[in-house]
Amino acid sequence: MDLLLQQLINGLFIGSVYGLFAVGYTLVFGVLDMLNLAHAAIFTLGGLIALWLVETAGVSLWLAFPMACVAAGLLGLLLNQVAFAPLRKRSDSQFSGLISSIAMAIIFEAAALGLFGARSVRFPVGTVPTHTWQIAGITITLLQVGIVCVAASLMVILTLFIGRTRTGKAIRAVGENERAATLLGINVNGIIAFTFFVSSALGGAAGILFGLYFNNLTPDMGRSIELKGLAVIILGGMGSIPGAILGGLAFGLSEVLTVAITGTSNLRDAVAFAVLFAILLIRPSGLLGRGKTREA
Amino acid sequence: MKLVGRALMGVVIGIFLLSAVATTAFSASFKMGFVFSMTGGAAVYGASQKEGASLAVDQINAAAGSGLKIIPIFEDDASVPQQGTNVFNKLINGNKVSIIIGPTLSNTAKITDPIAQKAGVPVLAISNTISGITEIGDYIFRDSLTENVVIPHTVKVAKEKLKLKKVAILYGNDDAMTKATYEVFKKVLKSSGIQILGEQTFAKGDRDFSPQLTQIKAQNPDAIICGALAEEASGIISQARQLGIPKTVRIIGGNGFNSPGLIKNAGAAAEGVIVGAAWNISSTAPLNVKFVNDYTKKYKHAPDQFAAQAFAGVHIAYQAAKASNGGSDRKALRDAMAKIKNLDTVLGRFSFTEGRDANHIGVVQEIRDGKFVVLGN
Amino acid sequence: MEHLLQFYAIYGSVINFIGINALLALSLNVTLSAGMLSLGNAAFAAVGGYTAGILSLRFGFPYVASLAGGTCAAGLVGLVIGLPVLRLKGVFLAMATLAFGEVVRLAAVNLDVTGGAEGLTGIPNVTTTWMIYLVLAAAAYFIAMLRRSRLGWGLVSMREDETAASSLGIPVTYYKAVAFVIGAMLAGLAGGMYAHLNYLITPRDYGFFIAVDLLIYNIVGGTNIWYGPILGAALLTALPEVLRGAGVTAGPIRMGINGLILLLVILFLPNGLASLFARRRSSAVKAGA
Amino acid sequence: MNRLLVENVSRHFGGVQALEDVSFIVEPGTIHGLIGPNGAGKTTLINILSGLLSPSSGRMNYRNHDLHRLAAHQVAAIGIARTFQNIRLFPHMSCLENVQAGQHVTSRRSLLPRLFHLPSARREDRDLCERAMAMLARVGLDDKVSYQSRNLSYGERRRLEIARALSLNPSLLLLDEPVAGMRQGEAMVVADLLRSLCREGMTILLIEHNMSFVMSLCSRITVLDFGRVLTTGTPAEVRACREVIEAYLGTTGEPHA
Repeated sequence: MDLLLQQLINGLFIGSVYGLFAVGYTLVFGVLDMLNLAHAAIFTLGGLIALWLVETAGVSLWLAFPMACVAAGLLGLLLNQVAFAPLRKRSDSQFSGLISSIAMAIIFEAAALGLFGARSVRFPVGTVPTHTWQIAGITITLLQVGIVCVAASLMVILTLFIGRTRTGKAIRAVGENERAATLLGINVNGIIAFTFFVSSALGGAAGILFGLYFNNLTPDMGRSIELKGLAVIILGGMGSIPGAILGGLAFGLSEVLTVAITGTSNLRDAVAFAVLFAILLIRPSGLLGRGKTREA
Repeated sequence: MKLVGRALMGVVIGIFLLSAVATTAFSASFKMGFVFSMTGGAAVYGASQKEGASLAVDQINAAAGSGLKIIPIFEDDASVPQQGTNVFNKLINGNKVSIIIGPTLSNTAKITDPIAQKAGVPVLAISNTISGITEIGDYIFRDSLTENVVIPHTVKVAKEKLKLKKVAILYGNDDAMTKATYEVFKKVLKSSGIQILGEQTFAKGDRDFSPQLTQIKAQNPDAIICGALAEEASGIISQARQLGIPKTVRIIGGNGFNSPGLIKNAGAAAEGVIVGAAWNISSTAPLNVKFVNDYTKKYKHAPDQFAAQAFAGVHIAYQAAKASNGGSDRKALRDAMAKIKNLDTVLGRFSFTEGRDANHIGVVQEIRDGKFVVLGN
Repeated sequence: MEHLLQFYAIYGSVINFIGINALLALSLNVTLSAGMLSLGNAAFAAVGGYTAGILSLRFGFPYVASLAGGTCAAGLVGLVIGLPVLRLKGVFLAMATLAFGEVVRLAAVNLDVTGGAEGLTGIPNVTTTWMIYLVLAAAAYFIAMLRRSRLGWGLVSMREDETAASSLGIPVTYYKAVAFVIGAMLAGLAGGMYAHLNYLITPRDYGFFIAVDLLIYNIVGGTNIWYGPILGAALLTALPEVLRGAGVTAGPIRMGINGLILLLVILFLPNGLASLFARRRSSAVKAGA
Repeated sequence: MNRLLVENVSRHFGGVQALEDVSFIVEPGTIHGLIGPNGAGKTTLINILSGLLSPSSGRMNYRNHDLHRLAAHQVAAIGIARTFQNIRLFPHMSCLENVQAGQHVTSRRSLLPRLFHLPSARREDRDLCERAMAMLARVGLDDKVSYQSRNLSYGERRRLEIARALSLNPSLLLLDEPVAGMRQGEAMVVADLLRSLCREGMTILLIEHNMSFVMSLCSRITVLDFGRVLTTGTPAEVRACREVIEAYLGTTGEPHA
């Protein structure tokens, strides 16, 4: 029982990081109908920038965290300006956007490699307080709790923002129908740029939390989460924010439960992707997808 | 403007001619090719290797005076076997090197070394630890101890000192090196009568090992046997301690653990980790002390086993070249390599076995007070 | 002649890889030309490569028979996978094929018959440059002719507008499956040849990033004409060696240049490098007329 | 039976009833009009006839084929071609290629002879190309052969789409607003084209809002309103029908079309 409970906690924790990563991913897809494959590279840069701020510039983490998020957001603006905005009017924009975001991902990763080197780097000891609770055989660290809380509150803020504020409503309007949004007097280009900012800032935040917890940052650390992030947004339904959160948790839990149930981890990733494959066949719109038919 | 352009052109041509003259003037030199993974997944090791090898080359050339010098040619295979193949062909047929040192990854070596064997170019592997490398042919040598040598020794020492009875295994199953580590461990554990409670795997690039470690914790082993590269190893070690696996449950690793980065990244959690190695940084042999000092001075961080093996590799190849009359004849160089005996290197007193593998004594180390110290021989 | 031999001695392997990558890129082009974005072709190459390798290694099949076996196995898997996934569109199809690719890769890692992470070693080294280029020429010719056939017209029409295409009598689902299987078979053939080119194949030779590379070859070269993917594969496979020759050895810079080329092509040459040639040709035609 | 028979066809989308018990007959060799206010279900009916949608209930028969059992490409194969209200040409193809793409059911274009460069393949290609050119000439686009279709004017695109549909060699042509957005002169050219097609024995069913065009061209007209058939008859009968006038003028007297 302890074992299962500990595994569930493990899954909840890693799932919330996946969720936070995927929320940004899905936000852009919801608005533009385009996959932004550079999201993982921004995730990585977010973590590395925070590290640089803490280690080299000597900024405290409490300040470095928001600063790195903003920096990641600015990278998102750059990404939009270079790789997405010029393609938006093209008939194959969904496809070419995919490619140009891959190009930007390569460039970002090359920049990370050039600036930080190939060796893994870590936050200096004592950046975050380490405290561990042992409750009935279950181990929880303060950092884990903190990360789940930060991830959860960021997601709540985002959900409220999208649902309640004017800008949030404008984002949804652009996602539903760009032309109608223009007619309603919404500054579509501005909204799209803003969406990229928010999405990338969240991706950066996920990168920082990921980097803080596992404390092993490399220029290619985004690669391992990239595929999982894709799986998560499919699982939750492309473009759905609650879906991405739920999908992240479901994916995290499926990983740990595969280990817990089979007793070995050989099948962990295979099961996750097989589930993804099955979901696509049975319910392509995902768990919470809008089921909107995207006809050509 | 035009004038400036012409002047520049003149300078460039001048430098070119000078360098051509320079290389022909010192005929007492030979070309040594290096194939390291300086980008891609194995870039961490490639970086160390390049530093170790460069240090050796610089020191040798500085000391050579008018004697035999090395012309080093460093190439990056980007951790991709395809590019390794391309680089080998270029070094062998284009640069016409006398010997190749590398490549970093065993998987790449399995594809590239047959090319060199066919062309009759000696290869000195400095970090390939899986079996079946030197078996490729009589031109393939290695100065890295294989897992087959290191691990049985590690298990023997660890069993004696820790009274191991039952262990759990955690290894990366999508990487040739970590998988090989696992297989050797498994065989040795079985033959020494230690019970294996369970086997867990992870994939390259994973950061989260808590599901596997949670399973292992529940099995309550005496030790955790770990086949992982340094990248993942530090994560495994810190997460194991975080999950409350007590320090008395030692973590025992293979060759991949041999990196100061492990201690740096895992911090206090790394205390007590046991690893078998070909080289120990705290060895007091004068050659080694000098190497560690020079290296640390030049690169501002301590060397690891990969740097040491690269450093030793250059010296071994240089000795063979000297013995074979300048090293420009590949066949003669190969024969001289095979005759290397009791050469003093940073790895200790070095010879090749009949099968052209490294024949020197490994050490079993444990991490104590943030340092690799010898646990037993 | 001597220079040529010398060149081949140095760059022979690059030339071989260009051929293999071009063949793989062409295999993806079949589905791309019908507007289907598949990320599963690296996995089909894996199926073909492992099947051919195992046939040669374990059962002593002759080279050609092994290749045929690998090609058919890939086609069969393509059929089985294709039938359910082909009703998905756009990004969803890409994701489904991607998931399939990951499952294949993980199977190769975990199975005994594939040799696990160490890969399948000791495959006879019989593929030679002329074979690769003979097959590549045949495949390119096949694709060029396919374009002019009924199937080819149907595929291009489907890419432009599926609904309109079906109203013209084009059996969209059936054609999709056929294109998918042809692509899978070509990829399987390329995979089989690759397996016999080196001594070893490993699961990592067929991962997600390889699938993305194939897509990049097509985009950089251009998807609309048969030589587009070949052009893209040639350029990008040779690029590291060209940069090496130009003295650019630093990893990050080379990687950055790679990304930059891709970005520039997608921004300024939406139909790929091939459109440069096509444009010149059509302007020549206009000048002549 | 060469008549197109539509019997009790209904179709609903969720809770919305788009078509309800629609029945009428299109006689062979005639031009049959389908009119009605916006949202009356005309396009839905064409989509059902051409196999893009399936009816919720009811049956349709043409030349002994039960259309409601056929998929779109099978409908095309038995000689029913269509155009689209919102013009669905292939934007990256030239005019000639668009028309050639329409030759799918009327050509063989086998792969094997092409692989071996047989003369038969070349002959067929030449033949198909000539037929496509002739079709373009027929709709008056022979001077725009190599233009990309997205560069054509609105009316030209409508005509190109008709040419593409004609290259299926259909016996029944379904046209969804063939002259919408055309100038008067251009519409007259299309009307002449349709008349000559009709004389050659083709059956045409067309949706159109341009009343004078419909009234002058069609021999029979079916009027739809809110998914139901108001009446079917000759132009004169339809014009006289009180319900039609009400549907068009509405009770408030506001014209819809």
